[in-house]
Amino acid sequence: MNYTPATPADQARMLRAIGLSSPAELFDDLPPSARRTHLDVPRALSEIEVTRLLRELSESNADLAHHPCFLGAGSYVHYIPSVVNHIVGRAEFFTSYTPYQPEVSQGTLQTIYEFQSLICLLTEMDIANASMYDGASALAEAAIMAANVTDRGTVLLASSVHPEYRQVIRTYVQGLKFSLVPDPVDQSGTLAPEHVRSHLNDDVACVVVQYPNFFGCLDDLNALADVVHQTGALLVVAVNPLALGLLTPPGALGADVVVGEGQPLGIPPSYGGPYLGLFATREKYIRHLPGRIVGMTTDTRGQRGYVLTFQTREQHIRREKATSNICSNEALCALASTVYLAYVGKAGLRQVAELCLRNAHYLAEQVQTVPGFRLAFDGPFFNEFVVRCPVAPATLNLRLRDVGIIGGYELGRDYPALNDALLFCATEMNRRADMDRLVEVLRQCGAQRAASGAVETGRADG
Amino acid sequence: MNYTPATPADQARMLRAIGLSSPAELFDDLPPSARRTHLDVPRALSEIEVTRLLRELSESNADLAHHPCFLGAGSYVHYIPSVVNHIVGRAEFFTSYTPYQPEVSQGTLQTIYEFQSLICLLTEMDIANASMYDGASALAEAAIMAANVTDRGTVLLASSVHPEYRQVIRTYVQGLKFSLVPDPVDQSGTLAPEHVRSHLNDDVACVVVQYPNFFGCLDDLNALADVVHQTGALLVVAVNPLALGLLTPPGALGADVVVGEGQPLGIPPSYGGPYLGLFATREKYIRHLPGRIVGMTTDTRGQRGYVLTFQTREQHIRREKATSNICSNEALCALASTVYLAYVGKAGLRQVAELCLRNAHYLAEQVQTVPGFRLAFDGPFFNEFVVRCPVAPATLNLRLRDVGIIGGYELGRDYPALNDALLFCATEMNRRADMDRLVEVLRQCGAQRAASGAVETGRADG
Amino acid sequence: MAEPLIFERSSPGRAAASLPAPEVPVVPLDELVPAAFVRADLPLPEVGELDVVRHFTRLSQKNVCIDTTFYPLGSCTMKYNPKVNEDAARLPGFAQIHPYQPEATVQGALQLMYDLQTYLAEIGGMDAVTLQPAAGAHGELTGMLMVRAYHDERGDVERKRVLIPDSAHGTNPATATMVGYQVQSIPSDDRGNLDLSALRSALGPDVAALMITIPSTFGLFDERILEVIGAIHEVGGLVYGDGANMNAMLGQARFGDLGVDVMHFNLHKTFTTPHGGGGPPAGPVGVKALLAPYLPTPVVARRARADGSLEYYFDYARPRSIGKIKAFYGNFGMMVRAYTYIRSIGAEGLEHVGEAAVLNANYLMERLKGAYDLYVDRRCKHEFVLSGRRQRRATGVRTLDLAKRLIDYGFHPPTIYFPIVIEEAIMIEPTETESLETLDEFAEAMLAIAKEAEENPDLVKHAPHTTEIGRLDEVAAVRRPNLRWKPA
Amino acid sequence: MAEPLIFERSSPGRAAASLPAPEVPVVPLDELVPAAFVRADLPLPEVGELDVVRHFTRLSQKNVCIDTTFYPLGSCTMKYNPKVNEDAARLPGFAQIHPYQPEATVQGALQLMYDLQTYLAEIGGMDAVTLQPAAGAHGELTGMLMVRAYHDERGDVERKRVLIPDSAHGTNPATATMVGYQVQSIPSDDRGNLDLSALRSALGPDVAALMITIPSTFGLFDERILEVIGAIHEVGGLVYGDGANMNAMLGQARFGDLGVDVMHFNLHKTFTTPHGGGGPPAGPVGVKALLAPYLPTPVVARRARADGSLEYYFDYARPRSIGKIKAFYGNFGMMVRAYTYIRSIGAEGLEHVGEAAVLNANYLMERLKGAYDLYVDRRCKHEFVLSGRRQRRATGVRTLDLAKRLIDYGFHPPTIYFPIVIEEAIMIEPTETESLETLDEFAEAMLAIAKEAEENPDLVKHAPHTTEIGRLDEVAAVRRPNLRWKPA
Ligand SMILES: Cc1ncc(COP(=O)(O)O)c(C=O)c1O
Ligand SMILES: Cc1ncc(COP(=O)(O)O)c(C=O)c1O
Repeated sequence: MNYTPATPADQARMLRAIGLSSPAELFDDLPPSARRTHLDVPRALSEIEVTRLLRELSESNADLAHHPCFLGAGSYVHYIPSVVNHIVGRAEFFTSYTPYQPEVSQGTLQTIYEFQSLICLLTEMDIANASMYDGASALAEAAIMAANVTDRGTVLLASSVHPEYRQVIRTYVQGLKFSLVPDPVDQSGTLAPEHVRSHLNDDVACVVVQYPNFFGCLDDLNALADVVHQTGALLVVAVNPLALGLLTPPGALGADVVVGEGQPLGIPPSYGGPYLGLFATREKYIRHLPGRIVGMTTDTRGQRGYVLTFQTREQHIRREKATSNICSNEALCALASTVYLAYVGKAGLRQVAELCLRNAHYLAEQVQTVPGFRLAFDGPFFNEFVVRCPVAPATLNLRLRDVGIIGGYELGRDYPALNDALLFCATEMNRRADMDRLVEVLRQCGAQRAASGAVETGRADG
Repeated sequence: MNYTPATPADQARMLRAIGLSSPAELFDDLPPSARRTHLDVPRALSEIEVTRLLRELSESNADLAHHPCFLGAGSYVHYIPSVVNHIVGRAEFFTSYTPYQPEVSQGTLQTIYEFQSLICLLTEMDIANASMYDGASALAEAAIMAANVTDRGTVLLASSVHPEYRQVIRTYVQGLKFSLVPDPVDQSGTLAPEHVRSHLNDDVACVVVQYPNFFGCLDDLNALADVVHQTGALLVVAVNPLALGLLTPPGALGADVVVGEGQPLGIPPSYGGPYLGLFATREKYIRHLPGRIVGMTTDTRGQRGYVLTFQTREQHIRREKATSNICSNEALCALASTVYLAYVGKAGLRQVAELCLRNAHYLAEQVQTVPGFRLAFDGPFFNEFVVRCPVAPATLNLRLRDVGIIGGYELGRDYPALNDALLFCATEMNRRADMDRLVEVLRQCGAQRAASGAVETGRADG
Repeated sequence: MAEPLIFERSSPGRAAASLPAPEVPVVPLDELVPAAFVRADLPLPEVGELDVVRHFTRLSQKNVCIDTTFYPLGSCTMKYNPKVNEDAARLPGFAQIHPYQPEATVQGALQLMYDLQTYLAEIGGMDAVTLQPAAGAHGELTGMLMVRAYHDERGDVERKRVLIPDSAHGTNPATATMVGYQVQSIPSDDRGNLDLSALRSALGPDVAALMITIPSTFGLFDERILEVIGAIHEVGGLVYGDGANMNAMLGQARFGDLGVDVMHFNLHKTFTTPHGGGGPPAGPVGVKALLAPYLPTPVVARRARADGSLEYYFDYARPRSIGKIKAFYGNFGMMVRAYTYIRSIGAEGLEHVGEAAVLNANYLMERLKGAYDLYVDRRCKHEFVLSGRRQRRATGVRTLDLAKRLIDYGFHPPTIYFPIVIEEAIMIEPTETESLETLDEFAEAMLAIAKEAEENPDLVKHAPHTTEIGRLDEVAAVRRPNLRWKPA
Repeated sequence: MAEPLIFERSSPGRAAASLPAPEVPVVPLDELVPAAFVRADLPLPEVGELDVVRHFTRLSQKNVCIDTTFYPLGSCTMKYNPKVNEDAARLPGFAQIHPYQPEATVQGALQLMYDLQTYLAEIGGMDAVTLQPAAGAHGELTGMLMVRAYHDERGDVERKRVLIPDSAHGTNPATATMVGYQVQSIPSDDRGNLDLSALRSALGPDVAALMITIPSTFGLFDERILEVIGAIHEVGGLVYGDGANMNAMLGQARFGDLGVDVMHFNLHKTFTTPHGGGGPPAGPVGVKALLAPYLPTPVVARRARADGSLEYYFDYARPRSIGKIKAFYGNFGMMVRAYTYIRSIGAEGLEHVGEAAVLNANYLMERLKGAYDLYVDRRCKHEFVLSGRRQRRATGVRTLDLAKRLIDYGFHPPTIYFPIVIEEAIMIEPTETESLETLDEFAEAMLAIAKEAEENPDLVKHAPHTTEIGRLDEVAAVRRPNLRWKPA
């Protein structure tokens, strides 16, 4: 294909206008020794060919429309109302850029204002920005913000925070001076406030937890906030915003910064991206908020309008004094979430969240009926839960794959002590019949192992 | 799902405003004996469920993205540039209606004006309308128009016109007094002008041919026009507009009315509809042209603008004096074709047509290398051709299906004398490898038959 | 901004499309087809991909549409077109199947058609349905051809007249004429019902049928519908029910139960398939058993396989059929959308549509009937017809002016000057998918315009003021027709 | 028309979504989760489906975009975003796959990523590529963390300074700071090159790196680039190449061949992934072999299976890696689009992009340089920077005013007031996907505005005149911040 409209005649006319005889002269200022006009990539394809190629590549993946999936762990399979894609697919939204010129960008600006409002309502926080790259990088920026706000250097990071998020924080702050203190999780799957207290000191800028946490469990944020605030640290909470359709929002429980992964709100799994970093905090921290912010104001005729505001915080103007370098963000994903939240609305988000909760609890209950399988934690959970298995998790997942099911997340990857455990997730998209099939496979595997008496690599349960 | 936004409170407010106490009172004027408030159709589904249902239904069909297809016969598998669907999917186009109010419908009006222009350019006719339902109904309306223009009662219909088109003409005119004279086709697959001459008389309003005809062959329109015009009849030609990317347009060969099926121009096969009836003719017949017409004019400020025009021809105003009852037409399909033609353009349409021609001729040549298979006609053809087979066509198609190929059209359905024949089609979408696979299957079937000596239902060739 | 024609954007040698090279051996073209058959020139536009995208995207923005604007076009049922319908119709298993594929490879499509036939029959109270007609008018043609076939087959060949109310849509008389009948127009009485005595005096053994729209294009339900239909049946005539306005009847009464013998459905009205700037529509026809033999071929049927499972197929064995009315099987893409709609809102949704649509219409009528004359002041159904004659007489403001002024208020105008028997008609159909808030906003605009018509008639007479394009010279469009672009 | 907030469209009890009933046994909620965890209220909007569609469709029309409008925003490469890319990214096999699915079930995705890594490495002249960074700035962070890891690992811990030209984009200094470096700004000379003597005097053993944008944000290619890079390397520093402007270089010279050690690509600029009103972007990073060990984990690798076929997998065994910079593997959806673009236009297309983009820019510069001051009058690359100082001094018309006036002419304004070192900067990047006709129309508008600024400055100062919304009070937006809707 070819997206360059200039014909040879056009090219000649332009060259003539600028007094050149060949396009090569346009590059006279390049060092000849470094010129290289040939690129070793495949030749151009026609639209028919490229479409066929991409279809074939895509069809060599097992897509989740055709494979029941019990993976969560930071990326969720939820229903995306048709309306969301129709709106997001409007060229006016996807082929425009950052609304630097508000008079011709009110569409984007108003939707961002609505997005900020929705995130505040969902989290019960005061202010929110226009988005971050994803949940992990939002959490890293929150930790940096907490360090700046408190002028302290230690981040207390719960081990029940998503392992990849913890890695990202580590990467982000390796250039800075503060350090991370991992904190173990107890039998309830949550963080004991007393335990947190024992780690707090004058240098702790913030305590970082996830809600629901990586194991699906629900920490007592209120109790944690009390403890954390006693030493002047901030409570930073990474949320699954969809869960907030049902759960008490962290803003009502004492959180100072709420970040999260917006993907469950109308964004497809897309093999891990693009997703949507949420970032909300208290009004007093407005000048510490990273990223873009849209505000409502009035125009010369007194009409309501929207603009990018507080731009003096940003790297455009502050340059080396900026605390974050984020520039382009996830605006279109924020739009998707805005449309999603408007569409499902008050009643719908609650319904979706309840369906997730109910399906996950049904599955958990059924799994526990299989001899040898038991839940690792006894605290309340939302739509994910950890199962200790009498058969190696990898083996179970292979067996599930044989019947077309994408199984759970193998926790041994990140938690050696949980190398016999799978993290299962259920959402409104999981059919009861598929859950029953999954349980049936576990039952067969369990029975086979019992029969053979074979020792699997997974830890046998007591 | 539910698309009715009134809440119980809204309903109560509205009822109060009109002085009613229950919605049932709105229907007091209906005869109680005929009231029936229950409908025996399935219960409502949520979006998740309805989407799943439709996906499952659709996946129980063998789609042509995954099955090489050698069917043509009035519906063609062509590439549709991505741009076409993006434009046609714009709500401003698909959720508006007939542009009765030009000030808020210039988008639709200008695209129809462009469509009319493109059809005139493609066919080399003077004027075109905004569309008919499909090729078949356009042809029927053309026959009626010819009868009105000439005030004659006989239509001479070539047997090489699509059998379904011929049936539709018959249905359309059964209420009127004119009659149809089928005309046989000779060994070249085309209509002999002398033969036509022998059927002409003072009551013949028009001669109707297809170009390329149903067998894929190319009639000598020029010679036919000469003969037809001698008795004052009109030459009506049904075209495959995509073929006109390569072929001499009927307007240059003496056609008086050119109709056609616009489906090859950017419209998916969709199991036979919606398609796009094309209708073009000479300027002098403007008041006989059925359907909507858009004209360019100026507004009060002297600006160029577009309006529906010559509406006095239409049933809105002429009522029982109208010669056609068409009201809604295929506007969105006309838009698709407009975008398609703009996109492929001068060079592209020619290229597509050439690829069709080349692929079809390659396939024809290969098929003829298989013992026992031969072309039924010896005249020039575009991208379809008739093959006489030594094995029953239905058997061949079944064998092709076994390897995932959708075979040719079984001509015995319509032409008993061709009950050993298949009509094959190739377009730019057929891969050489698939054509070779098809030929290989024919070869195997032919060989098996030769080996077994079995008598098939198909006529054995000489 | 004015958008040039795509032809005016053309530049020699520019191209958007790229096609693959032939995979087959390339032989000289004239070995494949004689040179006389090859055209010398193909004067199509030469533009780049961005040119195409920008041109049509800009043009699109020159339309208002349901998705941006309340669009109360009477008799057109401009209700919301669900997005999920569009997704369904674009699935490759529906969009990418060929009409002549073996039936075994398209069982999903056939099942969908079969079920849709069944649902429509139930909704219309009919015994059988054909999905083949492409539009409402096409359905009328199909239905009236069946009426004719029925009479003819019975040797009842003297039936020449079709009775049609004066309020009928123009397609009704045009259809009757196409089928070879004489049209006799029947006036309405002052309650908007068919004038029963006029009807009775028109009756006779040569009446082939009555074509009647239910509710009528006045938006009214004929209070003596059973008598009317009974009278036609008494003289051996059949009753054709134009179902364009059927939205009002959903969940209230079925055409079949009222005595209608043959009817059409407008999938693009009642069943939410999009209007597409003028189409594609779809106009399935339902019939009572007496007309079923005449249905176009094929119809979709179902049978049990040896293993008990169901198999769907086309039944072509219909010797008394009127034949085909369209190539293939109808506007399948529209069937997918209508099917999706019916399954989405289900029985409980369909049963509620009529009530909600009629309530919206009556509420709006109530709000407007003080400021505008009402054609007949009684309970309306899906729509109501106002008259602008008061404004016309008072200050010379015509209905056309009122309509144009509505554009300035951000609304698509209602249908105007139809039904033609009503002076300065303004036909308003809000549909059930519009909210009370929208109805109120529209009512406020209509009331404000009524006031403007009194106090500042010129403002209204020169509307619209907010559009890029002003009123267009339609006379010049006919006098000096410019119906296509021509190369220089 | 003004569009209310979605919250203002809310009506109690209204709902768009419909969810299925639970298939599992329904037990009381508090048996599943303690009541304390359940929120009392969820103050989200309550609107119908048509409300949602109409609201956002109307809002969309308040944007201009590439698909409607020439959008010459300098440094943003607002080129055409091919539709076929969008189709590819939406295929279920790409959009509907989970990042933790077994690798065997996503070989197509992995192959695409592997090939994209390879193509980008070739295009950048780099040895290895990570696709993980989500944006240009994120790529900078990734790259500079690798620079730091490299120096640290060598025990070279005294390197504290990063040199950055004064013309650099703000993300460069912000990034260096985030990584813990001190930023030293280096001025430019009067040909728009880096001031070589200033650079030399800033050199020293504590220089960690130079971050340099190629071509620069002046739209100029540094005429002594090899000397500049050589000088950094001589003191043991590394060179970070900001590839945001790389469009100009395609088919001309590769960053790696110029000596750059680490660079980022902006898929949303050079590789046509859409800008989405601000994102999502994607900023893959390429490195020379010396930095490859530090790439984020995982990278996509390939190996032969026993049967000789290829298998793609994630390589996590990277002990010297800086770690992860983002959850999962990067903005995969953007990778699909960029891959589609690269395969679509292929080698011959990519090789031509730079030339076409640079020719367009030079042509436009030539047309405008009489009417506006040009920052440096020499051959530009993908863009050029004008200054509105002449207009400012003559009649007080500021660059902001010129930009707003362009809106009235139907164009999106260029980037303004950047680079910040240029007074009243107007930074124009036409890209290669715009036609000569469009460039000419834009040039005419710019020339007309220059004239207006002289003859009728007030007209320009109060622009735009054709938009629904006038200039907005940005001061009030900060003084009385209203950053969200609050329930009454
Ligand atoms: C009452 C009535 N009957 C018939 C028709 C014709 O339907 P179609 O436009 O689908 O042919 C219409 C169209 O508006 C109508 O309103
Ligand atoms: C020169 C330059 N560098 C870096 C960036 C940052 O890229 P991103 O917005 O993708 O983070 C930009 C963005 O405009 C830029 O122009």
